[in-house]
This record gives sequence, structure tokens and C-alpha cells, in this order.
Amino acid sequence: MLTFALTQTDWINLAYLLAAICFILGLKMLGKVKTAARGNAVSALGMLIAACVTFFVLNEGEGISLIWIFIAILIGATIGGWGALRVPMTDMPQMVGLLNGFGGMASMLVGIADYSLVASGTYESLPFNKTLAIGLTILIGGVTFTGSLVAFGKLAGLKITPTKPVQFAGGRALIAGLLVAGLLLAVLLIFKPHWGWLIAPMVLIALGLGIVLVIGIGGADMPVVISLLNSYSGIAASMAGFVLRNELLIITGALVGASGIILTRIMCKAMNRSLLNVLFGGVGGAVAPSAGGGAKGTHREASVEDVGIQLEAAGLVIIVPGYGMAVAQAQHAVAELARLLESRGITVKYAIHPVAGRMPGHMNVLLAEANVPYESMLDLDQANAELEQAGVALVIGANDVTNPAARHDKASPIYGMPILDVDKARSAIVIKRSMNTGFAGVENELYFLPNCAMLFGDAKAMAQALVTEMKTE
Amino acid sequence: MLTFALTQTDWINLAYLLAAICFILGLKMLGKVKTAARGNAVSALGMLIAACVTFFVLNEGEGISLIWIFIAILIGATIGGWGALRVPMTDMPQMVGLLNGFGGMASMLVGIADYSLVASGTYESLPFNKTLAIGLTILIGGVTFTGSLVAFGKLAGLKITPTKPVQFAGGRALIAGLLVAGLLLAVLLIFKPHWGWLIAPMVLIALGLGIVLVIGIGGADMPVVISLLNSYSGIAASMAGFVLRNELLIITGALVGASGIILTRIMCKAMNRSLLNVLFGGVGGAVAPSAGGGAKGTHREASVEDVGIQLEAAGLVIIVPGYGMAVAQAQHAVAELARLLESRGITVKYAIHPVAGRMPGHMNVLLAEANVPYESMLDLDQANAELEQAGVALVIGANDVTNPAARHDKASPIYGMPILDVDKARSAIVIKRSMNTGFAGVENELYFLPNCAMLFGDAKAMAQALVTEMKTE
Amino acid sequence: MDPFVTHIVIFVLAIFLGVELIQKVPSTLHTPLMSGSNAISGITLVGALICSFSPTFARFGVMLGFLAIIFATINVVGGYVVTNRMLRMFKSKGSRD
Amino acid sequence: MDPFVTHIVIFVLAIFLGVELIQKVPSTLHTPLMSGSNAISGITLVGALICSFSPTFARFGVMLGFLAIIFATINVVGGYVVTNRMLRMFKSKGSRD
Ligand SMILES: NC(=O)c1ccc[n+]([C@@H]2O[C@H](COP(=O)([O-])OP(=O)(O)OC[C@H]3O[C@@H](n4cnc5c(N)ncnc54)[C@H](OP(=O)(O)O)[C@@H]3O)[C@@H](O)[C@H]2O)c1
Ligand SMILES: NC(=O)c1ccc[n+]([C@@H]2O[C@H](COP(=O)([O-])OP(=O)(O)OC[C@H]3O[C@@H](n4cnc5c(N)ncnc54)[C@H](OP(=O)(O)O)[C@@H]3O)[C@@H](O)[C@H]2O)c1
Repeated sequence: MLTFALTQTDWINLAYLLAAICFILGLKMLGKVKTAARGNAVSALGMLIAACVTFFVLNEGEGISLIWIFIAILIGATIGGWGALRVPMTDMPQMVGLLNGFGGMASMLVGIADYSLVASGTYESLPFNKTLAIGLTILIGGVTFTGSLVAFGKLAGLKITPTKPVQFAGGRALIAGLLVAGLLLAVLLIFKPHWGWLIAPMVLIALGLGIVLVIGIGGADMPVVISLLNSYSGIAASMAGFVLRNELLIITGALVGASGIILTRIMCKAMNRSLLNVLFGGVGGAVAPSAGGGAKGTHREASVEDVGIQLEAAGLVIIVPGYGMAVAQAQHAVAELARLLESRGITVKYAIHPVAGRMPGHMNVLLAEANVPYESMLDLDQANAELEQAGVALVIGANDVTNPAARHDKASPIYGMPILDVDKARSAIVIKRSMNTGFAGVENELYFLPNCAMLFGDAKAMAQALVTEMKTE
Repeated sequence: MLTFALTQTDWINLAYLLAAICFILGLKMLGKVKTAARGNAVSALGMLIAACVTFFVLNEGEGISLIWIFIAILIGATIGGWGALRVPMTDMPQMVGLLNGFGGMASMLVGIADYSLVASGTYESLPFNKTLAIGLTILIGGVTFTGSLVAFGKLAGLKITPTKPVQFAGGRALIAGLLVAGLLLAVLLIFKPHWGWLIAPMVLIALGLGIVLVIGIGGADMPVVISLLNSYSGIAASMAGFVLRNELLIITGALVGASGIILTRIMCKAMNRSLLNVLFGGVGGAVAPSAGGGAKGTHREASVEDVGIQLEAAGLVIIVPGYGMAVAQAQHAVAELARLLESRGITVKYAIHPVAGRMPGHMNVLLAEANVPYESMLDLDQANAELEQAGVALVIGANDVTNPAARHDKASPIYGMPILDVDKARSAIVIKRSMNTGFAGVENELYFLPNCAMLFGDAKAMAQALVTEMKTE
Repeated sequence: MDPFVTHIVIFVLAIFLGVELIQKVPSTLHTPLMSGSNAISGITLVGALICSFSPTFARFGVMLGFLAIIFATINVVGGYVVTNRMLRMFKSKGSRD
Repeated sequence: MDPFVTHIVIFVLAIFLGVELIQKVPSTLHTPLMSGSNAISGITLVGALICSFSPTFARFGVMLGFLAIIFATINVVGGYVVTNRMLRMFKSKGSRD
């Protein structure tokens, strides 16, 4: 009498809903410092639920046996887990890029697999929305895969993927052409669902598109690119959901796709750039050494002893780390220097610019690795409030984020970017190897100010030299 | 060959999706001053789309003829439109309450109608989720209806609904009993879907529950109650969507239900109360005249002439309006007084406490009605920054929102509520009719401070007297 | 297939969305927002329309549907007009940022 | 009934929700958030599992599904571990507010 009819499928879908809720809560919690770690755990729980529940779906099918599935999972988990545990903190951005590429690849494979699984001669009756979804899954998944691989290569410094933006005549036309061709093939598949041969060129076009899209962007912009590709891989997963008529994939993919775009925009804003400028501006990369400082004035050089004396005389030292500190892996030496200073009664704080380094939070991660307490890291506003009181601002491998031109020189490419007001400290000391420019390729006015002195050398070597100097005094 | 199969139902559902998007954007825009008016228009557009599209669903049925439907819409639109245009601004809260009640009633009727429409003897096969939804629609819709009517009555000052919290022995037990009985009936209907007689007691219980829930709450808390009931009516609409298997109703109802709860919480926070305290605290209403100020000290009385002189001597006058100004409909007289002062070179600003009056934004609405420019209305923080510089703080019918006890007296029921620091102005003048207390029923320490003087009388009469006084000087 | 679970999914997503949509509303807007979302909850009008035109003809049910249309329309029309009146007040004067 | 349009509805709701969820993230969290949501996009693992066990047996398709499982699992496991490592860094020291 009572049709209390929840089928097994219904229960599975309810469990999938639970997983989706975990992802929603997890994403929200990941956005706040206090709850971020728990948020990641909640989202991992959702993934566990989703994967386990799926095995209930499986007992109806008769594809490759469960054993093979477990083997595949084991292989994947081993590679993923091993890589994730082994990768040094400073290589995180490329690691995320690589993982993201694999996700896109998986979605693309799901799209192809589902198409080839309808092999029982029923292609003709494929509804348009399924073929459409298959086409989009392949295209977006493919772009995500090669795009992420190129981003990985640029960040890892692989030879085949120069960090410089590789731009060539007709580059944009090529991009547009590939895009149009890919979409045309996808439309064709809708009208001719039985033309299986369309899949191969579609895959190739997607892979090619991913490469040309990213190869033209400078290596330093890769974090933004990876964030964008992360959004793409979400959309690809969502499209795979349309292919498989799976609500969990649709929801979760869309969540990642949308939040990824928002995060990308936030990251662009922090650099005072537009997304279009990042994608097609061809900015950044290993900037060729520029003409040196002669054009703007003369700089003053300091010796290790000079600097040691100045540091000891300062009441408050604010350390401004930048990309150079990351490259030189100098964080431990810097932290040791700071502790030494503190043991002599000098207050030491770190001024963290939001886009110092090459990925957001780069400096925070490095300094945390060197056990610098969270409380002594100042964000942009806090730092600028304290810099005026600082005896010495010690700039270590940072350049653009300290350039006063951003405040007043409308012609400068970094005009408008909020900077750390290092020039307002009583004196500024800059550790870098030469007068070369940083990421944006512009001269730094700071170096020619009377209260600024340069200490040339590798960041790690110089920090260690300062430690030795102070200990031997 | 190409199964480009979007059925008519599909197109209708896509149009419904468009309507839902309008509601989402509309709600979001309603939350910002800049976009609020446009947001309301966007949401109205969504409603128009939804209603029009529904007529396409209808051409399949054969219920009452279209003519009757149009007549019903015409009747509803006439009543609603006429009432909405005619109601004075100050009666807005009760108007919203009334409208909300009608929405709840409509949902309840939809639930009953759908049940009775399955009259073809197929009750036995009603799936549990449909009967469950019918039960919830009736219960929530019914509670919303009578609850809103009582709230309306209290705000409109109807005799049968005293503004005082009507609490009686066993009141809470009655609430609990009705709730349990209603839910039991709903569960029973799931198991016995053909027991149509269950509907009538369910309706009665829901209606009764709405009454007893709200009758025990003080009249001044009605805005919060209406906001909560608004959330209920959203949930009722969502449940009606489950009954009719209509996704638009489910989505839109859930949006209103969730955002309504959030708004309710925000409103409670602004009064420094918890929702539970509002619902079951029995606070507020027409507070009985208390023992007067003798207990705390003595107050000083001023004459209209005194006040006139003080106002003319002040460089900056800050007017603090409250519930009394609303009751006395004094906004126009107050605005005239302000303009008179300004014409004599005195700066006049208004300090608007978020919960002054009896509904959020009460004062803003009233003052806007009297053509006070938006720029001269200060919010809490701005006002407190300027009050220290004010020559005179002219309090008109406000009480609790100026009570310094909220800052330091932990025993006070309003302790912790942010207040306007009227006591920090050079001098404070309070216009009210007596030494009676305000909404919270507590003595106001302000009145016994040496820099405070009382001007007793009706707010409108006193404002007019001040105008006359200044003109005749 | 009974779309019940899918509808639950939709319901949950809309609940989460509703919670996120409303955040930090200035107190000036509390009443208009309440009234505006009250107008939106008049969406039950669509349900009333569907009921009144149900293919299964049942006098009583259809009459209820008819009544529901009236009530829902009052809610919708009244709600939007009232909200609009309140918001026009703020709008007509001065600049805002 | 083809659930396509219902799925579009779900997709749109999730998109709106995703947009609202992420707002004003401190820059420290940009990379962990990116990496955490990258792990979530490994949900395509569920799709890979479903493909590999499809009732219609087709050698090629199932092999692709098998490959897809490997790639997706790398993404999921690697993503969560990497994110966790980054977040642990911030967590281990001092208080936070
Ligand atoms: N954080 C992000 O998310 C992100 C993403 C993309 C782009 N960016 C951009 O990256 C820039 C970051 O600014 P930044 O100030 O951190 O870095 P920067 O402007 O790129 O400058 C880094 C400096 O470090 C020096 N350096 C390199 N290797 C060194 C070593 N081993 N020892 C000592 N110094 C070394 C270089 O000068 P020498 O060659 O003379 O040593 C260089 O001038 C900004 O323009 C930002 O917009 C940031
Ligand atoms: N805004 C909201 O959303 C809301 C909602 C619910 C509750 N509340 C509560 O309401 C209170 C609002 O504070 P409030 O300072 O605006 O008002 P209040 O504390 O209620 O005080 C109003 C005062 O106005 C005087 N008054 C009444 N009629 C008058 C008339 N015709 N002419 C002159 N004075 C008259 C009364 O004193 P006499 O009798 O001596 O004249 C009374 O003391 C707060 O406690 C708040 O929590 C607010």
C-alpha cells in the first residue's frame, strides 16, 4: 500500500548528494585561514564517499573486472601519493599544474571511452545532448591536459618549454583556427553521431590548442594560467557528467569551474593585470638582462660588514623577501639571520607582498617551511604601516614589489600595483646578484635613492655571510 | 537521424530556469543600495516570465476555463496593487506581513487542491514523497497564514491581537502539542494516502499553531517574526513544488527560505538578541508605564524657548529620531525644523540607529518621505564619530538606542547592543511625552546626566512648536 | 523514473545558494529585502495556475486553485509594488556610492 | 524522460553557487585553494569508474576507462596530499584569528 519507493539508484544519488555537500562546505572552508585545513579534509571525505558509493553502481555492469579497477586505483594512488609527499614546497605550483593536467586527461578519456562504449551499433540514436557533451569533454579536457603540461614544463624549467613567452607570427590566428576547427568537428559529431573517425582529429586539435595557448605566456604567469586551467578541468568534469548523466559530476565540476574563474580573477587583480593581458600580453618569463642602472642614476654598493653594522644598530628590521629568495632557497639562512638578530634584542618582521615570488602565498609557504612564526609575517597594509618606523628594510631577492614607480610613474608597466613602501624606511638594503630587472622587466627606482644600498650576490650565500659576520664579531 | 529532441516541456523548463536566474540575480542585487531598485525589477521580470510560460503548460489541461483564471488574476492584481499603492509608508511592515500571509495561504490551498485533484481513485498509489510534500505544504503554509495575520494585527493595532505578548499557562506545551499532532497527521497521511479526512484537522492545527506561535511575541518584535514567516512561506512554496514536481517552485521557494533565515538572523543580531529570545522571550510590546525616573536620580526639564536658544547657538546639531517620531508622524515637522536651522547656517545631520523604530530602515524610510537628503543620514559608526563634536544632540522619540547602560551595565537587558553615544555630545535634548520607558522597558541613564534636558510632549507638536518659536524670534 | 531525489538535489543546491546570496545587508535595506523576497515567494502563483488547469477535473480542487490564484496574485503584485515604493524613496534623492 | 534540461538546471545552480562560495580569499590561501579545488575536480574519477564497468563490453572503451582511473586517481590523491602539506605549514605554528 505504501509506495515507499526509494530504489537503489535513489540511495546512491542521495549519497552522491552528501558528497556534493562535502565539496561545497570544503570549498567554502578552504577560503578562510582558520578553517582551510579542515575544509580540505571535508572535501576529501566527500571524494571518499563518492568513490565508495560508485562501486554499488558497478555491480550491475560487466566491464573489466573489479580486480583491474583496484589495480588502476592502486597505481594512481601510489604515483600521486608518492609524488605529492616527495615534491619540495618550492615546486608546488608545477606539481599542481601536473595534477591538473592529469585530471583533464582523465575527463577526456572518459568522453572517448563513453563514445566507444556505445559500440552496439546504436550511434544513430545518440541524442544531440550526449554527442554535444562528448565533444565538449574531449575539447576542454584535451586543452586542460597539454596546457597544464606546458605550464608544468615552464615552471620546472624544462628545455622544450622555454619560460619566455614563445610568440610567433600568426600565433593568434592559429589559436583562433584551432578553436574554430575543434568546435566545427564537435558540431559535426552532433549531426553525424556515427562518424567515429571525428574523435581522433578532435583530440589532436584539443591537444594542439592547449600547447599554443600556453606556450605564448611567460613562465611567471603560470600560476594564473594553472588556476584558469583548473577551472577548465572542472568544466571538463562537468561535461563528462552530462555524458554519463551523472549529477555528482555535473555539480562538482561546475563548482570547481565557477570558483576557479573567481580565484583566477582575484589572482589577476592582486597583480593589477587583466586576465586578457595575462593570456595574450606575452609578459614576463626570464627577462633578458636589461641595460643596467646607468640610465637612471647611480647606485651605492655595500659590503657584508657595512650591512652587519647597520642591522645591529636598527631597532626594527623588516625583511622583504621576493622571488630571488625562493630561487636561491635562502629561506632557512634568512630565518637563521633573523633569529640571530632577535637574540640581540632587535625586532624582526617579514613584509609579505601578495604577489612576491611566482605564486600567490609563495613567500608564506617558504617562510613557514623555515619555521618563521605566522605572527611576524605582515601583510601589505600592516607592513606599510610599520615600514616608516623601520631602521632597516632588508630586501632579499625582491624587485618589482618594491618599485616606487608603481606609485607615480604612469608610463611604467607596473603602475597602479600596490607596493611595499621600502623607500620610506630609514635605510634600505637590497640583496640581489646584479642590477638586472625582475619579472616585469623594469628598472627599480628604489636602487637609485640615497637611502638605498645594494649587496650583490646570491641570496642564500649573502644571508649566510651575514650570519657568519655577526657571529664572528 | 539527428535526435534534436527538446520537447515542449523541455522548453518550458528552460524558460523556468531563466525565471529562476532572474530571482537569483534579483535577490543578490536587492542586498546592495546601489542595485536594489534594479534587483526588484529583475525579480519582477522573472515572475512575469514564470507566469506567462505557465500558460503554455495549461493548454494541455481541461480544468476551469482560462476566462476564470484571468478573472482570478485580475481580482488579485487589483486588490494587491490598490492596497500597495494606498498604504502609507509607516504601515509598510504590517502590509508586508499581510501579503506574506496570503502567499502562505496560496501554498496551502495548492497543497489541498492537488490532493483533491487526484480524485480519480488513485490515492492508493500516491508515492510517499508526494503525500509527505502535501502534508508539509499544508502545515507550513497554514502556520505562515495565521502567523502573518496575527503579526499584521499586532502592528496595525487591532483589538483582537494585543501588541503585548499574550502568554498563558501551558502556552509552550500547547505549541509543542500542536506541532507534534500536525506532524503525526502528516506521517499518517503518508501511510494512509486515501484517508482524505486527515486534511481538515491538519489545516486546523496549522492555523492554530500559527496563532499561538505569534500571539505570545511582543508587537515590537513583529518585523523579525514577519521575516521568519517570509522564510516559511518560501519553504511552503518549495514544498508545493515537490507536490507538483515543479522545479521552479522548488528552487525559488528554497532561495527565499534560505535567504529569509539569513536576513532574520541579521535582524536579530542588529538588536543584539537571539532568534530564540525573540520567539519565546515574550519581550516588548506596549510596555506598561514604569515607576518613572525617581529611582535613578533626577532629570532636568527644558522649555521650548530654552531649546530654541540652544539650537541656534550650536554649530552642529545631530537629530536622533526613534520610534516616537514614527508614532507621532513627526518627520515632516522635524525636516522643516532642520531646514530652518540650516538656513541660519547651522549644520544638521541625522543619526540613524539600525534598529531605531520598529522595523529595520524605519527611520530612513520616514526621513526619505520627508525629503531629507540621503547624504545627511549618518549610520551608527559615522554618527558616533561626529556626536562628540555636536553642540546639540536632539533626540526625538528615541529611547533605548541612546541608553548608555548598553555600554556598561551588564545587568541591563540591552547590554551589548551598540548605541548612539548621545551622552558624548556637548548637550542632549530629548523630546518625548513622559519619563516612560521604551521598547525594552528599561530606564534610560541618559536622562539623568547633567548635560541632558527633557522637552516633554508629542514629537510632532514639539517640533512644530520649535519651528514657530524660531520663526517668531 | 521518479525525479524525487533529483528534486532533493535541486532543493539542497538552492538552499546553499540562498544562504550565500544574502550577506552583510545594510540595515536600510532590511525591510525592502524582506518585502522583495516576500514578493518572490509568491511564485506559488505558478503552482496555483497549474492546479486550476489540472487535466483531472475536480470541482473542489479547481475552486481551491482559483482561490489560490487570487491570494498568490495579491502577494506577487502587492509585494513588488510595495518594494518598489520603498526603494524609490532612497533612489530619488542625492548620489549614493 | 530525458533528464537533460534538469541537468542544465543543476549545472546553472552549481555555477552560481561556485561563484558565491569564493570571495575575498587572503592571498596566502590562493595556492592551497587552487590545489584543493584541483583535487576536487578529480571527481571525474567517478566517471572513469563508471566507464570501466560499463555493461556494454568494448575492449577499447574499457581500456580507456582503465587509463582514466589511473590519471584521475593521481589527481585526487596527489591533490589532497599536496594541499594538506601546504595547509599544515600554516597550521603548525602559533595562533591565528
Ligand atoms: N606571486 C605571484 O603569484 C606571481 C605570479 C606571476 C607573476 N608575478 C610577478 O612576479 C613579480 C614578483 O616580484 P618579486 O619582487 O618577488 O620578484 P621580481 O620582481 O621578479 O624580482 C626578483 C629578483 O630576484 C633577483 N634574484 C634572482 N635570483 C636570485 C638569487 N639566486 N639570489 C638573489 N637574488 C636573485 C633578481 O635580480 P638579479 O637577477 O639581479 O639577482 C630579480 O630582480 C611581480 O612582478 C609579480 O607581478 C607574481
Ligand atoms: N527597528 C527594528 O527593526 C526593531 C524591531 C523590533 C524591536 N526594536 C526595538 O525597538 C527599540 C527602538 O528604539 P527607539 O529608541 O527607536 O524606541 P524606544 O526605545 O521604543 O523608545 C521610543 C520612545 O518614544 C516615545 N514616544 C512614543 N510616542 C511618542 C510620541 N507620540 N511623541 C514623542 N515621543 C513618543 C516613548 O516615550 P514616551 O512614552 O515617554 O513618549 C518611548 O520611550 C529598540 O529597543 C529595538 O531593539 C526595533
